[in-house]
Amino acid sequence: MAILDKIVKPMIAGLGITSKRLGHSRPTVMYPEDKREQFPRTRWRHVLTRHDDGLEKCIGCSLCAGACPARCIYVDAGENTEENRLSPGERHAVRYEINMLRCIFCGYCQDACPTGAIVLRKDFELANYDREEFIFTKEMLLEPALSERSK
Amino acid sequence: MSELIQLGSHNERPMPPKADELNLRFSEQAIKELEGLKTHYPNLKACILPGLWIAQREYGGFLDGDAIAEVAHRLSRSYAEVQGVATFYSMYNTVHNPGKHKIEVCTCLSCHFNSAYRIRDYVSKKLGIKNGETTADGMFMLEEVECLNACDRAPVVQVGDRYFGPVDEKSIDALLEELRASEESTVVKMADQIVQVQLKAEERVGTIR
Amino acid sequence: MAAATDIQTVNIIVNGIELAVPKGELVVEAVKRLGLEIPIFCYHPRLKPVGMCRMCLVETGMKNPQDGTIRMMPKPAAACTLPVSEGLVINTESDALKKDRKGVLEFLLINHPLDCPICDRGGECPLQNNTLFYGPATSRFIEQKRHNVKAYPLSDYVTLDLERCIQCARCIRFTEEISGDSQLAFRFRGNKTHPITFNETKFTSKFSGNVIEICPVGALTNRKYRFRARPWDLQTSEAVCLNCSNGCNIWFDHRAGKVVRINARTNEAINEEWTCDKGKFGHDYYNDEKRLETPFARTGDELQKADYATVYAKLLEAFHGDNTGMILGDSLSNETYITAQNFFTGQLGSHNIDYRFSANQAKGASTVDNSIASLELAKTTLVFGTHLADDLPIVFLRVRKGWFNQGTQVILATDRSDEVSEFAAHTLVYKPGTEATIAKAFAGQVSVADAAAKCGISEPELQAAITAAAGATVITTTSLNHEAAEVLKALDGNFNAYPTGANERGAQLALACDGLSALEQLKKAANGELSALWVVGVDLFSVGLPREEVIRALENVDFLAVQDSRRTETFYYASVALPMTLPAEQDGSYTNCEGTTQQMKAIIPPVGQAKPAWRVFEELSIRVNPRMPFSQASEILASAPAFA
Amino acid sequence: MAEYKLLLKHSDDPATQTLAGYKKAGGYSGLAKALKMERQAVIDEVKTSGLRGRGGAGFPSWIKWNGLPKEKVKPHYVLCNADEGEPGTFKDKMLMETAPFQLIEGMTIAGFAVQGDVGYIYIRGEFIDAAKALRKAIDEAYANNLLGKNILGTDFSYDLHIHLGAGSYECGEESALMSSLMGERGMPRLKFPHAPLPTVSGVWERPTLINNVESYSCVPHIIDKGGEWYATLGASTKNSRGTKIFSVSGHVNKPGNYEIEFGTPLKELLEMAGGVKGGKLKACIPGGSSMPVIKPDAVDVAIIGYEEMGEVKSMVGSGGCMFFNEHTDIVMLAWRTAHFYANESCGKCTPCREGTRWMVQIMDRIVAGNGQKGDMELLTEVANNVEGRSFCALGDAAAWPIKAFIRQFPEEFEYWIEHGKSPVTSKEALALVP
Repeated sequence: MAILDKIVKPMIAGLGITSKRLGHSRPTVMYPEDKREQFPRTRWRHVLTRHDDGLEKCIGCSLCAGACPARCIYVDAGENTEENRLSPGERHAVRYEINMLRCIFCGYCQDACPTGAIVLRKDFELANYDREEFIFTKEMLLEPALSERSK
Repeated sequence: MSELIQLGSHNERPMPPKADELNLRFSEQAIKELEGLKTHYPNLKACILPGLWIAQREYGGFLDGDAIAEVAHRLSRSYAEVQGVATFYSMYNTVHNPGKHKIEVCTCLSCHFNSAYRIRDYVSKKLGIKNGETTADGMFMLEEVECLNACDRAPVVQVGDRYFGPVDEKSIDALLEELRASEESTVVKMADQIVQVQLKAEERVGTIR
Repeated sequence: MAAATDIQTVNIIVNGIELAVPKGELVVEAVKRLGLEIPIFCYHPRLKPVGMCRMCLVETGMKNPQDGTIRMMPKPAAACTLPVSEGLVINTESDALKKDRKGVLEFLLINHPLDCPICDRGGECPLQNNTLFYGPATSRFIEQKRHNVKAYPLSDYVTLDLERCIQCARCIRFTEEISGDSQLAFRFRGNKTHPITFNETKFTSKFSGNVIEICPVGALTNRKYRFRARPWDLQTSEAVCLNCSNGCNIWFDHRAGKVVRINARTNEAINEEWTCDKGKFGHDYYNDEKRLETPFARTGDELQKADYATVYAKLLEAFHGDNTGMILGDSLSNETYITAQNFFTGQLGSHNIDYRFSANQAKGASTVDNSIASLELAKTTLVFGTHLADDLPIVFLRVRKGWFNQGTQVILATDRSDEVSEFAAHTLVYKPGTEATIAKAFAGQVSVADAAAKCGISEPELQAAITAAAGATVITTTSLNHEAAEVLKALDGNFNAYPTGANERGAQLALACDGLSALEQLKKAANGELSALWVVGVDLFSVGLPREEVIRALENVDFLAVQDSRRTETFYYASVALPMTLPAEQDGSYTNCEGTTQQMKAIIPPVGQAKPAWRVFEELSIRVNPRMPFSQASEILASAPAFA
Repeated sequence: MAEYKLLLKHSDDPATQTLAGYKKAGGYSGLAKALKMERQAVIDEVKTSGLRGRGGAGFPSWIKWNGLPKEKVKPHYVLCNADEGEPGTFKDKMLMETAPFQLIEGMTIAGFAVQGDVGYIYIRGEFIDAAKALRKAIDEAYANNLLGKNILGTDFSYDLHIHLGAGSYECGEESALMSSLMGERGMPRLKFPHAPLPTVSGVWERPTLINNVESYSCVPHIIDKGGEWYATLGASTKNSRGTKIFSVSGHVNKPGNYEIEFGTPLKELLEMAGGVKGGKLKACIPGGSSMPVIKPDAVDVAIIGYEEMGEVKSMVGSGGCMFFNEHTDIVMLAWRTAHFYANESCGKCTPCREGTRWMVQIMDRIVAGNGQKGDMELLTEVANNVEGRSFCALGDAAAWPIKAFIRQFPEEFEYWIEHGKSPVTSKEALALVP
C-alpha cells in the first residue's frame, strides 16, 4: 500500500495535472522566429521621428540631454539654411547620440522633448557584440521618411 | 507691417557711412536756419527736432537714411539716435515717401462719429490707394491720423499746413482738384512753415505764409 | 572716495523690518541687504535706471515721523527708480503685488515667441526665470502674436531676434552710457518699438559682445556661439582673458574639452563686468586646425614628427653661450619667463633673452602710477599717442566712465581721431612721427607756435589743450616714442605707460633684459652672427617687422627652435619645434597692465603632446644640471622675488 | 449761468491779435503791474486766485511757481505745454490763434515771478496756424520791448522761443514734453519721488516751470484784477476757481469752445452748444477721451468742478466735452478709443505698450463679429493691469475709458459678442464700422 500511496498516486495526480493542461494554449514563444506583442506603453529603443513632409522633428534643443538622469544623450546642433533644411525653423541636430549602455529607458527624454521627436518604441533587441556599437547615432535613430518607408 | 525690417535681407550688413562719405545736401539757407536754431537751446541735441524739419524740407518731404545721416552729422549726434527720434514722431515721413500732397484724415472720436471713415474710403476709392499708400504718380498720399484737435469742424482733413472741415464728398473733390492744380508740394511747404515759425524775425531767411 | 563715516543713512522699513541704508540708494538695491530679491528686467546696476519694464513694482508708503502711523500709497511704484528716503515703507510681497507681477509678465509674454527650445538664451534667461517664479501658468492671449525679424545678423558677432525683444533698452543704454558709440536706438513707438542700428547697418561697436550678456532675453545672441551648446551642456571655469594687457576676468565655457564661449566675470578692480569684442569673440585659436600637437625635428628639407627626447638632445647641443638667443612672446605666463630666464642665462649662459621688438619699449619709461580702477577718479586725463579703444579697451571704458559719471576732462593727442575724441574736451591730431615735439610742447620745452606748425595743429587749439592738461593723468602705452615718454613722465601728474602685450608687464618684471633685445637678435641673426635662435610663443611674421628682414633672419640662423601652440609661419623655418599649451590648458599666472598678477588654472586638457613652456625649460634644465625640478606653477612664482 | 468770457473775450475781435489792439482792449496791464510787484507777491497772487492746472490734472499752479529755487544758481526755464492732443479738446489751439498776446503776457509774468531766463512754447506740430499767430505776436512783442533784454525798462530779461513738436500725443505729458524739447524721443521721464521735481531739475536738469496754455492765459487777468477777484469766480464749488474753457463737440448743434465759470451744471453747457442733434442724448465724455464716460442721468446732475465731477465718477480733464446721441454705438466708441491709445503709446513701459495693443486686438475681434464669452471680463482685467502699473498717466488714460464703457454700457458689449453686430440699427451707426 505504501507503494501505491507514495508512488502511484502522486504519479497519477501529476499526470492528471498534465492532462488538464493539454488543452491550454502554449505560452512559450519560439523566439527569435516568433516575437511576442509588446504592451502599448512599452519603452524600448529610441526613435527620432519625422513630420509628414519628411522634415525631422528634432530641433537639436538638448532638452532630452538635460533631462536624462543617466547623462547618456549627446546633441550637437546646427542652423538650417535654405539649401540645407533638415527641420522646420532655425535649428536642427547635427549629431544626436545615445549611449545605450548607460540608458535606463526611463523615458524622461520623451517627456522633455518639446516637439515629440524622440519616442521610445517597442524594438527591444538591443544586444550586440561590440561596445562601440552601443553608441546609437542620429542616422540609426532617425526613422525613414515616408517616401522611403513605402519603398 | 511696412515699418518693420523686410525679412529675407539676411545677408551681411553694410557698414554705417563714415562722415566723409556723406552726401550733404543742405542748402545755404538751411545751414543758416540751423545756425539760428542752435542759439535757442543750450545744446545741440535739442536741435534734432527742428533739424529734422529742415531736412524734411530739404529732402523733398521724405526723411530717408541720407537725410537722417546729414542731420546727425550736422548736430554731432549718432545716426541711430537721430533715426530713433525721427521714427518716433508721426509727422516725420521716415517710412514711406509721401509724394507731393499728404492727405491726413482724422478718424478719431468726434470725426469718427461724423463719418470720417466714409470720407477716408471715398478718398481711398477716388485715388485708388489704401491707407498709408502713395499714388503711382507720386501726387497724393492718404493717411489716417489721430485727433487733429479741431473736433468742432469734424470731420477734418489736414493737407500740409491747412485744416479743412467739415468736409464731405463734394469738398473733397474740390480739394483734390485744387491740390492737383497747385505747383507747390504741401508736404514741403508744411515743413518750411514749421521751420520759419520757430525762427526769430532776425534769424528768418524764408517767409511765413 | 568718500570715507565710510561720510555716508548718510536713512531708516526704512522693508516688509516690516527696519533697517538703515545709505541715503539715495535705490530700493531694488536696498532690499538686497535683507537678502530679498525683486524681479527685474530693465534695471542694471551699472546703467542709469529707467523704470521701463515695470517688473519691479513694490508697494510703498511713508511712516509719519510724529505718530509712527504708516500711510501706504494707492499705486505700486517701480523699485528700480525709487531712491530711499527717511521713513519709506516698502512691501515686496503681497497678493496684490503677485497679481501685478503676473500681469506684467503676461504682457511681456503675449508677444514673446515660444521658441525657448531653440533659443540660445534658454536655460539662463531672466525672462524664463522670472516667469517660473512670478509668472502666470497660462496665457489668456488668443490673438495673433506680433511678428518681426528673426535671426538677423546685426554684425559678425551679434544676432538680433526682434520677436524676442522685450524693449528693456539695456542694450541701447549700454551703447549710450558705457561704450559711448550710440549705435543702437529704439525705432518707432508703441508696440512697434524695437532696438536696431541706423538703417540696419552693421553693429560695429568694439564692445558689442556686452549687449548679448545684458540682454534679459534671447533677442541679442552670440553669433559665434549660435546653437553650439545649451547652458546645461556647458562646464564653466574662471579664467583670465589674455588677448590684451588689461587682464579681464572671464568665464570660460567649454564643452567636451572645447571652448565654445567666453563671458565676462565681474571684477570691480579691472573690467567691472564688461569685455571687449576681441576678448569675447577671439578664442578661435583654441580650436585652430593648425594646433601643433607633437614635437617636430627637421630632417633635410622636411619637418618630421619627433619625440621630446630627440628634440631635447638637439636643443641642448645647439644652445650654449652668448652666441645664441631666445625671443619670447609678450603673452606667456610669468612662470615661463622665470624658468626661461633661469634656464637660458643660468644654465646655457646666454644673456640674449628678450621680448622687445620695438626700440620704444625701453624698460625705464614703463612706469604705471594708476590702477585701472583709479583712472575714473582722475580730474583731468591726457590720452597720448594711443587709440585706447583698440589698445587698452578696458582702460578706455574707465576713462569714459570717469567722464560720464564724474565729468573728467579728457584731452586726446594722437595721430587720428578715434572713439576718445567723441567725448574728449580737446582733440589734437598730430602728424605721425611728431609725438616727441608735441610732448615737449606740453612740458614747455618747445614753443607752442613751433610745435603747432610742426605737428599740423592750430596754435590756439594746442594752447588750450596744454592749459587744460596741467597736472593731468597721462595715459599712454609702452610702444610710445621713447623720447616723448620720457618728457611726459617728467610732467606734474601721474604717468602711466601701460604695456599692450597680454603679459608684457610680467615679462618686464621677470626678465633681466641685459643682453640683446629681440629686435637686435633678429638683426644679428640676419647677418649670420647668431648660431642658434629660440622663438617661444610668438610668430615673428606678425610683430610688425618687414617680412624680408624676418625671412633673412630666419634663413641665416644655423639652428632655429620654435616653441608655439600652432603651426605659425615661423614654424616652417624651424630646425626643431615643440608644441606648447595655451593658457586655458595650463596652470599659470599673468600680470596685467596695472601690475595685478592673476592666477589661472588648467581648464581643458592640452592638445596632443603639448606641454607648458615652463615644464619644457625645467625638463631641459635638469638635463644640464640635475636638481629637483619645479613640478607646479605656483612653486615657480613663489621662487621669484619680482612677484613677491 | 451763461457763458463767462474771460479768456475768450478777445477771441471774436481780430484786432486784438495785434499789439495795439490787444493793449487797447486792456492787455499788458497785468505785466506792467507785475513788474512793479515783488516776485513773491506775484506768486502769492496766483495762490490767492486758487488757479489750478488746466491741462487735465488740476494741480494747484502756485505750488509749482513757488517750487523754483529763490536763490538762482542755474538758468530757469518756463515751458508752455501747447501740445494739445486729447481727442475732443481744441481750446488751446483757439487761445493761441485768437489771443496770442494773452499767452505771451501770461508767460512773461510767470517768467518774471520765477526768475525765468528763457521760455519755450512747445506747440503741437499740426498747429501751424496757431504757431504762425504766436510767431507774429512774439515778433511784435520783441520789437516793442515786451520780450528780450530789459523788458519795459526793468532789469528783467526774458527770451521766448517756439518749439514745434512732430506728432506725438504722448508729448502732452509734461515729462515727455521735456524729453521732446531736449531732442529725444517723446518718452516720459522719471518723476517725483523717483527723480527731483521739474521745478528743481527739469529740462537740461535745470529748474523748470511748466504749465498749460490755458493756465498761463489766466495769469494776466489774475494779476490785473487781483487774485481775490478771480477767486470769486466759481465760488460755489468746493475747490475750483475761475473759468474753464470747454471744447464741445460730437452730436451737438453748435460745436465750439465755451468758457464757463466753475459751478455751472454740465446740462447748461450742452444747452449753450445748442443741444444734441439727431436724437436723444446717450452718452457724454466730459473731459477729453481719457475721462470715463457718463450717462444722461449723470449729465443732468453733474456740476462742473474738479471735485464735483468726481461725484458722477468722471473728471474735468482737459475740457474736451463730447456728447453722443442715441444712434451712437458705444462699442465702436470704445474700439476707436482703444485704437487711439495703442497708436499713441510711446512704447516705454510694458503695460502700456503691450496692454493697449492687446485691448485693440480684443476690440477688433469683437467688432469683427468674433467676440467670445468672457471678453468683457478679459478687457476689464487687461485694463486693470495697465492702470496704475504704467510709467506715466497714458496707461491710466487708456484704461479708464474702456473700463467705464464696459461698466456703463455692458448690454451693448454683450449684444456685440452674442450677435456679432451692432445693437444700434440706424443707418448712421452702421456707417461707422470701417
